[in-house]
Amino acid sequence: MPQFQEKSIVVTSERLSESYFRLVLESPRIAAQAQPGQFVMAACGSTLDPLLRRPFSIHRCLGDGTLHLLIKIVGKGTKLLADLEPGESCDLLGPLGKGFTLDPDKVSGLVGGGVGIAPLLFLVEQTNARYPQHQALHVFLGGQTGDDIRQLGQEFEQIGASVSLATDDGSLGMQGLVTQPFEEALGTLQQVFVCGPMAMMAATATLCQQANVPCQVSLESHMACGLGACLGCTVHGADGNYRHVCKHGPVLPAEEIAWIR
Amino acid sequence: MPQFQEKSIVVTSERLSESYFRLVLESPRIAAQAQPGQFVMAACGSTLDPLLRRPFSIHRCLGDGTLHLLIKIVGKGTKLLADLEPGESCDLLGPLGKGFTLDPDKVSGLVGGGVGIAPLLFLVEQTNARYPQHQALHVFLGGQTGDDIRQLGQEFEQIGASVSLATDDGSLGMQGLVTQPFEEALGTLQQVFVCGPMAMMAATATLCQQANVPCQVSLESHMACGLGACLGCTVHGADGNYRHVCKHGPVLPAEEIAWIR
Amino acid sequence: MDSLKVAPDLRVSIGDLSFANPVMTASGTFGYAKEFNDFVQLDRLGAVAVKGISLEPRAGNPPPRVVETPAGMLNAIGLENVGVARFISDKMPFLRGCKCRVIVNILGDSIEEYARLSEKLTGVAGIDGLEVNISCPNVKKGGVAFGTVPEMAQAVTKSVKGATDLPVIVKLSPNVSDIVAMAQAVADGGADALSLINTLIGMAIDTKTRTPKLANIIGGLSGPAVKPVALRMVWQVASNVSIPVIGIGGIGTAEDAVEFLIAGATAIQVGTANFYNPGATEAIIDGISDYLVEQGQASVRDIIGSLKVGN
Amino acid sequence: MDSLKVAPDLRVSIGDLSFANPVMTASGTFGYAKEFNDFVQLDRLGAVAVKGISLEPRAGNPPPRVVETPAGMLNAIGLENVGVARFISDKMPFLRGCKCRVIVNILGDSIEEYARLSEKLTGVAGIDGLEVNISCPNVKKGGVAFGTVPEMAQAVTKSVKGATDLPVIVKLSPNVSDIVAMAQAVADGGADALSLINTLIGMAIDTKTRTPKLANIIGGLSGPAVKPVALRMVWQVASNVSIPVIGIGGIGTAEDAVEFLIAGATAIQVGTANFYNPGATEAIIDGISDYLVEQGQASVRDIIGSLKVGN
Ligand SMILES: Cc1cc2nc3c(=O)[nH]c(=O)nc-3n(C[C@H](O)[C@H](O)[C@H](O)COP(=O)(O)OP(=O)(O)OC[C@H]3O[C@@H](n4cnc5c(N)ncnc54)[C@H](O)[C@@H]3O)c2cc1C
Ligand SMILES: Cc1cc2nc3c(=O)[nH]c(=O)nc-3n(C[C@H](O)[C@H](O)[C@H](O)COP(=O)(O)OP(=O)(O)OC[C@H]3O[C@@H](n4cnc5c(N)ncnc54)[C@H](O)[C@@H]3O)c2cc1C
Ligand SMILES: Cc1cc2nc3c(=O)[nH]c(=O)nc-3n(C[C@H](O)[C@H](O)[C@H](O)COP(=O)(O)O)c2cc1C
Ligand SMILES: Cc1cc2nc3c(=O)[nH]c(=O)nc-3n(C[C@H](O)[C@H](O)[C@H](O)COP(=O)(O)O)c2cc1C
Ligand code: FES
Ligand code: FES
Repeated sequence: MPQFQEKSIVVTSERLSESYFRLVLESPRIAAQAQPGQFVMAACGSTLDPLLRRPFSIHRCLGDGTLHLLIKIVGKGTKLLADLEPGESCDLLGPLGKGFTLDPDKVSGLVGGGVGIAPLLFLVEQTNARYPQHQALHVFLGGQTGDDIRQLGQEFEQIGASVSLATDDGSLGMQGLVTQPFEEALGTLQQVFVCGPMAMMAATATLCQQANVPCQVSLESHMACGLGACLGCTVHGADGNYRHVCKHGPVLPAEEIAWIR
Repeated sequence: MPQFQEKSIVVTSERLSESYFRLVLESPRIAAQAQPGQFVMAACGSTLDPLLRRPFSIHRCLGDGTLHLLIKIVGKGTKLLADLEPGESCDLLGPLGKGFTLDPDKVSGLVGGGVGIAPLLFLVEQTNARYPQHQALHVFLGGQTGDDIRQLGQEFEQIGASVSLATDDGSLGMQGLVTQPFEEALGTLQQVFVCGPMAMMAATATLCQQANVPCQVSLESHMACGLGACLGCTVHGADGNYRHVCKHGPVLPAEEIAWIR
Repeated sequence: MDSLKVAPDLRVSIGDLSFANPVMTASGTFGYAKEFNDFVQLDRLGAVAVKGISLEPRAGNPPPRVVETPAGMLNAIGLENVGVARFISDKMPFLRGCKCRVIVNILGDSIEEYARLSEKLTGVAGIDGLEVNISCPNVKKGGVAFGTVPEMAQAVTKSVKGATDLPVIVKLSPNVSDIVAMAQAVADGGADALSLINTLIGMAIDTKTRTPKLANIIGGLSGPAVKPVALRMVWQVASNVSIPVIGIGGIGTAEDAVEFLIAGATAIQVGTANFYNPGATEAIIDGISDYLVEQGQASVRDIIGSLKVGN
Repeated sequence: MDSLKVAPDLRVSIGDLSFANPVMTASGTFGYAKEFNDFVQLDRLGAVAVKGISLEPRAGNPPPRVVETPAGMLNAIGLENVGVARFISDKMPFLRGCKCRVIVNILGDSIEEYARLSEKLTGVAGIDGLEVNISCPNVKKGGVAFGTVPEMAQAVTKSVKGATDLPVIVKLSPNVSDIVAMAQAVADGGADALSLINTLIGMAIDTKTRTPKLANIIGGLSGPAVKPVALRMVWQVASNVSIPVIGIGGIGTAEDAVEFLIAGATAIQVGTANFYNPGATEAIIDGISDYLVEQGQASVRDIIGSLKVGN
């Protein structure tokens, strides 16, 4: 699969909540190749601090040459990206890594926590487009507060997914962890796709393993290159060998990962 | 004289030519103390690269709490300042250093080259305000091309100075060095104030020395602190001792400087 | 633990010398303190380490003396200073009026010079300690820096200790293969504390003119760029040598300072950050306090050397 | 001089080995080249230095392995690699197809291991030279890095030279008091060239958890932050040791590269910049060409070592 370094022009930047925003970038070459679960490495700012690119899942690709990112402001790189205005540019590398593999003949559960929701919208939209028959998509979204996930929840509903919400503060959906509604529904699911904080992914993976339902997780790791060159992005594999998140992942079968160490 | 660290809000940013722009900043505490020839140290960007502040002469102080800077884009710091938009802020230290000392009873010649013109407008405006009787201000401005100095020339004329212009490419005023029209007028001048490239200041200082006319120059030097603490900003003095531009200057009597080494 | 109601205790001490808090200014980056009087409440600082002083005044190097580098700067000031006599007569009166501790950084060309300088400063009211800069060339030994040869560094330490009853802090150069060996030699020489790091030696070239950007060709690298190296050396020395360590190198925020304290530094010095943010020291004092409250720690002494390694 | 009509000559050579231009990739930052095939025309590069290879495969360190620092990064990859056998069978076929020179970076735990590795790589089609990474701990000598003791570095050099007829480049560690002494020892050991610098040792701490940010505690600092130190060492070595020097450390632009060439480097390697700008190497090749045209120089060889010092 070809990869590109593309100077991408910001089309819109939409603030969803205090710390979440959505960047839409004109990035035709990357967008044309992108698969759900893949990511880009984005250059932040134009100086040598911050130095490294930041990895972001591809959030949406509507076929119009644009690429959408859903970003949470956590540090200096994401802060600089939040300051980008339409017409300004951002240098992207992508599409990188291996994405989700969805079997259209099975009932799917998608579990997203916080900004881990990002790649799931792309997965649903692409599945709808490719397999109109595959309506069986259940989406479970968790967030700290309602503001973070309200609009995203609506968007999933608009494209036909059934949505369960949970927030830490109970301001939207049920109060508590998203793994609760997920666990209740797990009996009806035949394949599960997860992206979110490590603890949430570990819990979801364990539930799936117990229920013998295949589960794919999208991992995070500190990355320098995103290209398989620096060997920086390792995680512990269940077999004792390391996996490189940027090359073997970011999406990996849950059973390949050593969840507890 | 008190000095301040002041987070200053950009009021306007006006592009004068391809590489010249003028920043107007809301900086009431610094502006209230500023004297012509003094400078500020401006923080550029919000990250650790570029690291150091950049020195800029105070270009104008109209008594309304604003401070004007005339800046030429030459590297990464000035580039970041050029990107500032109204409402954004810039951290300034000032007012710093020692400014010009003008005797209102003498005929003054002001010689500015390129962005060295910056402090001269402040000098003329303050002189006009303090000593309405002192109309004898002759201004000599040099630039690479007409675009760089056209508007500035007009502004000096509007406030009653007689203006001679020279450009490298002859696109405005006479073609050649500003020291030419200055030399022709030198016989009528009793005190001279100069700011511009080293070679221009050296030439002007030599002419003044030969004509026995007192001359003050505003020097440049690479600075880390602007406060007299790092001892980085030395220039060679005529007496063999170093001068620190930020503390002993930036304005110094021309005869204190070792022009040729 | 709940957040504490009382302000955390920031006091630290080096031997018998106590400090209101662990935040000091680094020599050469804060002038003689007066330069920062409008930007910092000097009384709040743990200590001020003044610009390095020699027996005789020094003019320093020709310009250019400073150049910016990525997240750092190079300087080749050449140890310009007013000399010990004028330091005592012109600079000490102001410093004596400050509530903060005053540490005098000293430098010399020979072991004897360090000793004579220490004698002259001993007994001067308001001076709380000496910081010995050994990153200087030993002119009698072909210009090899005292700070790169353990035996030479130890000899300087002994001679200063013999000449003063003030606490003696020896400031180490990072341009060495084995910082722990240097630190141990100096500790064995009787030093009361160590400060590290001084600058890394670096260089920059103007490609247009093909000349060095510094008139002195090489200079000292400082600022955030060097922080990882400084932190590593502080951790190595604090873990292996028994006298207190003052951490220096690229500290610009409270988080930076806390990293050094956790690594084992008893106090820290802020250098280059004073240039780009003259209010840095006060912000760091407040930020350390906030950190302790967040972490539910009553005293800064509880976090010193608290790095958890291994599992 | 008028701007030249013909493209400048970028060719350089190290001993008998010629390179199309002085721009190489640094070991460990370019994978086995294939990873960058979509971003760089590999055929245009002067050389590729591949990730360090050992006799047996190595798994490397646990995560986290990388952390960003101001204008730099720390890595503690722990020399993860596929081992020499799989390198030859899996990675060389692609590399052999590239027009650029291929330099194999090697590492070992003992002098014997370096020799055996060199033997195995000698005669493999497509390999143009060996680069010996001596920043590794000598397990037989209590883990002291080969690269910090001149005698040990010389011994490694001799043993590699005795085991191969390939050009041998020895890569120096910057974590030493006297880089010229290290370089001279290696040159006396028969090295054909030197490359420098490898990473500076650094550290970073997570203040929330009070743990090191790298699982390995310490790691190697690279990137623009270290450029001034690298340039200084390259200048010192190139001015004092007679074999060719390859400059490495923080090079990200053509201007950076030219600084190293002026300081005396015959060629340069681009490391960390490949991560933040995968197209860096090609941009540097073009930029050096533009610089030569601007300066009216017909050949890159005319600017090597052209630094003007003194007046
Ligand atoms: C494959 C992948 C996909 C991701 N997708 C998204 C997404 O769609 N939306 C989103 O908001 N975030 C996503 N992240 C996390 C995002 O990369 C980090 O939040 C971001 O790098 C933080 O940068 P910063 O400069 O703001 O924070 P800082 O804390 O200042 O970053 C410092 C360094 O740590 C690294 N870092 C910090 N947090 C993380 C993290 N959680 N994961 C990996 N590296 C980190 C940074 O890349 C940088 O090198 C993803 C991470 C990975 C690995
Ligand atoms: C007292 C004083 C007053 C000045 N007034 C003005 C003014 O009113 N308008 C204006 O446009 N410029 C003025 N300058 C020059 C201005 O400071 C530099 O152009 C600016 O620092 C360049 O920064 P940069 O990051 O864009 O360039 P870079 O070349 O990237 O800067 C790199 C480093 O070199 C220093 N530097 C570069 N050029 C100069 C220079 N000419 N003088 C001093 N340091 C330099 C920078 O401060 C920085 O530390 C003044 C300089 C001094 C000393
Ligand atoms: C301009 C400048 C001058 C310095 N002068 C001295 C000095 O006189 N004596 C000394 O021991 N250290 C001197 N230093 C070193 C600093 O005290 C400090 O050790 C070093 O800069 C690293 O800290 P930093 O990164 O916070 O600046 C100087 C540093 C700078 C930048
Ligand atoms: C992630 C990473 C891995 C590295 N691996 C090796 C290696 O295997 N062998 C080696 O000799 N140097 C290795 N290096 C050092 C680089 O080749 C180079 O010497 C150093 O990073 C300085 O150059 P830079 O600042 O351009 O990155 C590695 C550097 C990095 C950042
Ligand atoms: S991020 Fe560099 S190998 Fe994965
Ligand atoms: S700029 Fe620091 S002393 Fe003048």
